[in-house]
Amino acid sequence: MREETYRSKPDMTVNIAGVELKNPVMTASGTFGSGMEYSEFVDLNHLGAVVTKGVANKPWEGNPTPRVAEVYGGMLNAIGLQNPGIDVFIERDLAFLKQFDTKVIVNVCGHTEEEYLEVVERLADEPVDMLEINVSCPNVKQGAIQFGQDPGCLEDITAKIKRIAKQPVIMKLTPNVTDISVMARAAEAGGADAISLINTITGMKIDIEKRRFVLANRTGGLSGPAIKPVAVRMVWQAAQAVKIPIIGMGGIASAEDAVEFMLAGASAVAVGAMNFHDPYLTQKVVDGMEQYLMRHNIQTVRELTGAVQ
Amino acid sequence: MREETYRSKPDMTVNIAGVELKNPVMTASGTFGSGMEYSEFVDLNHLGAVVTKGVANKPWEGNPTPRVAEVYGGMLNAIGLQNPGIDVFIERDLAFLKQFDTKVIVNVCGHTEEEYLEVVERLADEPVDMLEINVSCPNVKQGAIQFGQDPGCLEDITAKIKRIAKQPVIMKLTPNVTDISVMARAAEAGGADAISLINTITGMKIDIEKRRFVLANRTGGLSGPAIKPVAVRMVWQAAQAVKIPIIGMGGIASAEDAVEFMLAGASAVAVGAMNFHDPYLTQKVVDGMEQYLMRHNIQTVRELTGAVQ
Amino acid sequence: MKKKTTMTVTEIRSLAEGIFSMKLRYPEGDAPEKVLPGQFAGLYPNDPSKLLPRPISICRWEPDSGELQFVFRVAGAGTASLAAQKTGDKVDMLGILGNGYDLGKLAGKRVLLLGGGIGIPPMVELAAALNGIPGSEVKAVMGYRDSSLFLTEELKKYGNLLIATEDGSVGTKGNVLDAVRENGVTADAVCACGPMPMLRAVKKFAQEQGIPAYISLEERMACGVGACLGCITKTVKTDSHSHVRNARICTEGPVFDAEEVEI
Amino acid sequence: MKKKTTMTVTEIRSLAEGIFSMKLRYPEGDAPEKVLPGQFAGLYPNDPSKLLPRPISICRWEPDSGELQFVFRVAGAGTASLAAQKTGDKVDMLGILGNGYDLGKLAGKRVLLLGGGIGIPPMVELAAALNGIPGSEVKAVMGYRDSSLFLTEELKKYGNLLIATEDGSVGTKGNVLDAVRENGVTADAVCACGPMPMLRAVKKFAQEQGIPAYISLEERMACGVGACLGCITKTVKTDSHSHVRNARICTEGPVFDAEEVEI
Ligand SMILES: Cc1cc2nc3c(=O)[nH]c(=O)nc-3n(C[C@H](O)[C@H](O)[C@H](O)COP(=O)(O)OP(=O)(O)OC[C@H]3O[C@@H](n4cnc5c(N)ncnc54)[C@H](O)[C@@H]3O)c2cc1C
Ligand SMILES: Cc1cc2nc3c(=O)[nH]c(=O)nc-3n(C[C@H](O)[C@H](O)[C@H](O)COP(=O)(O)OP(=O)(O)OC[C@H]3O[C@@H](n4cnc5c(N)ncnc54)[C@H](O)[C@@H]3O)c2cc1C
Ligand SMILES: Cc1cc2nc3c(=O)[nH]c(=O)nc-3n(C[C@H](O)[C@H](O)[C@H](O)COP(=O)(O)O)c2cc1C
Ligand SMILES: Cc1cc2nc3c(=O)[nH]c(=O)nc-3n(C[C@H](O)[C@H](O)[C@H](O)COP(=O)(O)O)c2cc1C
Ligand code: FES
Ligand code: FES
Repeated sequence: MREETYRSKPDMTVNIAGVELKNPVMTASGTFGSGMEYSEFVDLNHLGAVVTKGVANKPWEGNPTPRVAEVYGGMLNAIGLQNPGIDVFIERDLAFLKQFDTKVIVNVCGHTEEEYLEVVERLADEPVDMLEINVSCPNVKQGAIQFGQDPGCLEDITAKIKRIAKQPVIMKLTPNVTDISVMARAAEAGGADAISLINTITGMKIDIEKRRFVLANRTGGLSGPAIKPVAVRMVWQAAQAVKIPIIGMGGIASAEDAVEFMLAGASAVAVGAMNFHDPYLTQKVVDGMEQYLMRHNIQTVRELTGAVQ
Repeated sequence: MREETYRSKPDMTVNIAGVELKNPVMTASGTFGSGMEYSEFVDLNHLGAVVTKGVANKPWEGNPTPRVAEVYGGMLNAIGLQNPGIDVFIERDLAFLKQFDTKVIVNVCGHTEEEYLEVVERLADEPVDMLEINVSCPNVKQGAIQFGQDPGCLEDITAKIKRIAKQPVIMKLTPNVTDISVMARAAEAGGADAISLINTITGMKIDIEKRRFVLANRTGGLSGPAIKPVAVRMVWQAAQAVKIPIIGMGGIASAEDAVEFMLAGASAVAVGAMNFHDPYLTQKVVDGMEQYLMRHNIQTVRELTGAVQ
Repeated sequence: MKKKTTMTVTEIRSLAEGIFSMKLRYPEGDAPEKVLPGQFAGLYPNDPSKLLPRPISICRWEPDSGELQFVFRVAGAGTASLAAQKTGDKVDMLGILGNGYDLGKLAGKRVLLLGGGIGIPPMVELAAALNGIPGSEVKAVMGYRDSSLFLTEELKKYGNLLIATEDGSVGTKGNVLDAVRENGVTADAVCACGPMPMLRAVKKFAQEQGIPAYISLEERMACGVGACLGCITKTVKTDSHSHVRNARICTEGPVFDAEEVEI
Repeated sequence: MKKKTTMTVTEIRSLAEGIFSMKLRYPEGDAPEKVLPGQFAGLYPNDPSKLLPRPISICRWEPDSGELQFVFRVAGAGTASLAAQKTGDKVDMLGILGNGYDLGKLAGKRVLLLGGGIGIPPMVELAAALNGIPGSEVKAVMGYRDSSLFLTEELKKYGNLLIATEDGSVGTKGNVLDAVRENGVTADAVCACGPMPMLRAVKKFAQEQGIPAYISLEERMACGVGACLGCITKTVKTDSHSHVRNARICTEGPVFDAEEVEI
């Protein structure tokens, strides 16, 4: 019997742009620090990958507080991409992460094209498995909209990054667009090795007693279970539009949610704001996905990708 | 004492494009039928306006079932704008509504420009107070996107409708766009008397046990408390962009939520999917807003509009 | 008149694995004048993240005590939350909804009641109602998955009861129509509630027998009161409300003459 | 080690209008080795639509019974849901969080404890801890809105207690510093928790007196464990974690040397 169970254990590995992950479960950038804080709760060795908080070429102060607000079924954040800069990141956070047998994906942000490229260059010879480029940095604007909201800009910056990057490049898409498939195709056309989505949806909360914005920044990014149906739809639309692998996220709160993203077309998933609700969640998602596969007699987790009918 | 209380009762009236409403609380199109069904629960005479389910020039069958799905904090719908056509609507639904001392706003949909215009024309001499134009009809597409997702198309159809409409025209905006202020300005440029937002956000749900789409239409519109932060943000952005009045909606579940929309910049609000949770909700929102005004010693509800700081 | 009422749980117990019976009592003076068999109510889970009412058929109505009995299967998180309620807890309910069976058309007839699985509960109230009409005769045939039967004692009170089980552990092995045929049951009309394949078979059976069939349909619902147009079924003729061939299951149904719907 | 634990409510009672005391017991064997005064925990409301933990200071830690006492004000829906729990209910808790007061720096000193409103609860554990250190002396001055006092009996056990009330109904009319000045209280160090205007005044007072002030800060939190960077306070020097002038209140704080933060 034990033998039997052992042999039928499903294959949880996935391959994203040539990088083999032991399972499809990652952490969503900005919700897991650089892994250090949650390593008290989960064994990072059990995760498919740790995606770090966005890092820039120099330290960023971020926004004034309040930076976070709870809303129905989720939260708003306007951290403003506070980060210690690439030097401290490499010295401290990367060094910490390399102790673990998991893939490391560094989320990159910048105010200008040059800043993005500087970080990508600095990481070229570092022990980093992939780069995730956050093109919805709130400060990186072409007029009123961001890099990530214009297909031309997106393709352009993707191509420029690809030219110098030594690691596979994941372009992280913002959901604040009319047609996500256009953006997915732009990233693919620019040479992206993969895309990840969704980043947060812009939202707002007003304190009606004080008649003031709750966040100092006025608007913030909505994340959590409230956005899951939008995220699943966008992953599905993107999967219809491009051939490169997709990392799906947005409100994942359980292994069942993770399976839903895979069925919609994701090759891997990331757990975000719900880490704050349950610091053990990433591990539970790994375990629960494995159980789902066993219950349904599915040999490999890769079979789930895009299998919705 | 009673006198005192009576005298300090706040002024709940609002004026939208010359139409005076007894209070700012409307029903959101498609969530209240033509008022008949909910008239068992609430006295329609107490509402600012009843906004009807979308009506077209001819009867529409709508989509196959399942048409609705519950999701965390809300629901998805893909009704497909089933309606009995303008003739039956005028004869039955409008006749029913005219028995009440409330404003009647007819929501209009169509497959083509001509169909919209036909309905608007048919309503010209009917006892209708305003028209609300649903430009996110899923079947009305210019390429992959809808009328309501392209500022040029939106301005164009607004202008054409305005040319023949006898009642003030509210353009109802879809949130599935990159920049809502561009769309708000397009509607204003086309001559809209007011705008209403938000319509539903496109979402998807997958049944992971059956590995099938839950809705026959695959995608559906997300509504309910889950979308409120997005809706409030968009109302605020639109209010910064245009001078015409805004009717705010998206997840209103209480008088407090309604006040939040007013503070963000709405001149009136609509209660949608949460009618299904609480059929008495519209009345409760009217009462609760009045209480809020009294508690804060605010003379008129109009003072709330855009008062966030 | 339809209303949303805060009911009190007066009894909750498990009848079989995953099947619960729950009694809800109206507040004093709030009970409806009349409840028809086949009508249903919308029960709200006590979970602020689940907002829609769950449609559940009325299994029994006890006007004297103002209690409604519901029998339901735990199908997901909403019914699980209902099953977790305790005596004395409050449950919000939207009711009474739907049309119910037209007793006028069934009076004085030999009526075959066919219930499959979780379609069985409404048959209890129907059997009781018919039992109270002089000259009517109830012939009940109920289909279960296996030997975990439920509501059989209740049904036996009001007429003859035959049982079919999928695994053959009790009664006829097979479905309700297998039991009907095996026992040569005849009737003047048939009333059915159960899964769609069963209802299709019932429609065909009634056509063969030349008798009317009244079937209770299910669909995903949002409002439950006819406002959202979520719960339609295709009708043969243009429906008088929709003016297309769509009737609302929550309002024109859930009970339809099988000949009038396309299933 | 931080963890999320399902705790059992062993006591819940109202101390004053809108102020509740709740005791939560660890499951056998799960209790932490050490709890410092000024540390806090994240309590999760029992509401599936509210997902973030509520930061609440530890008011008392009873290692023998494995119980933590929290005293909180109902400020919104989350704390209201916590206040509605009953003895025996389960409450999920993330803990133990934050740095707490550095008792090493306070040992052997005359320590002035200043608490304002809902900043009073952590002062009880601090008073108890200092009371257990030979040579330390506790001088507590607590500020309330009016005569609905709470936790005064507990505080009196560990040292001298002065009271200020906004309406003057008990003790000094005014705030805690008015009471300090009115009574000419002197000390070697001050520990404070309360609203921001009070903390600013405390910082200034300590500067005037030339003594150190350790203040406990509040900010909206999401993770509570240092991962989200939601809860920062501006620091005078570049913070060693952030490498900008931001320290995380949930991790580097909530207790800071007043000289090190810009408030
Ligand atoms: C008129 C009518 C009468 C019914 N009577 C009974 C009864 O007496 N006993 C019983 O056990 N079940 C009955 N059902 C089915 C019952 O409504 C569902 O099992 C229940 O809604 C599932 O809710 P859930 O939250 O547990 O499941 P979930 O799958 O988590 O529910 C998600 C959503 O889908 C809806 N849903 C799921 N399954 C169904 C279904 N089969 N029909 C309609 N909506 C569904 C839910 O209401 C909810 O909105 C009836 C359905 C209808 C339409
Ligand atoms: C380190 C720390 C210790 C605290 N200790 C205590 C205590 O011992 N007793 C006590 O009564 N209160 C304490 N507070 C304040 C307490 O956290 C808030 O009153 C509580 O979170 C309000 O939650 P709610 O859901 O009732 O209110 P809501 O306003 O509905 O909460 C909405 C969101 O805002 C957050 N929030 C609201 N007010 C505050 C606040 N003042 N500080 C931080 N987050 C807030 C909530 O956690 C939640 O995420 C402390 C705060 C911090 C940061
Ligand atoms: C507090 C917080 C900080 C975030 N920081 C980043 C970031 O630095 N870079 C980035 O690409 N995304 C960032 N995100 C977005 C998440 O990675 C994720 O895309 C989004 O939250 C949706 O997933 P969720 O609903 O599971 O949280 C952040 C999200 C949160 C909640
Ligand atoms: C079942 C359903 C049907 C709807 N039908 C229409 C419609 O016919 N025309 C329209 O403009 N909006 C329609 N809407 C959108 C609502 O009017 C409203 O804009 C949206 O649901 C957001 O508000 P809410 O979150 O309060 O529901 C419909 C929404 C629902 C839930
Ligand atoms: S459920 Fe809304 S019409 Fe039937
Ligand atoms: S609350 Fe997340 S860093 Fe402090």
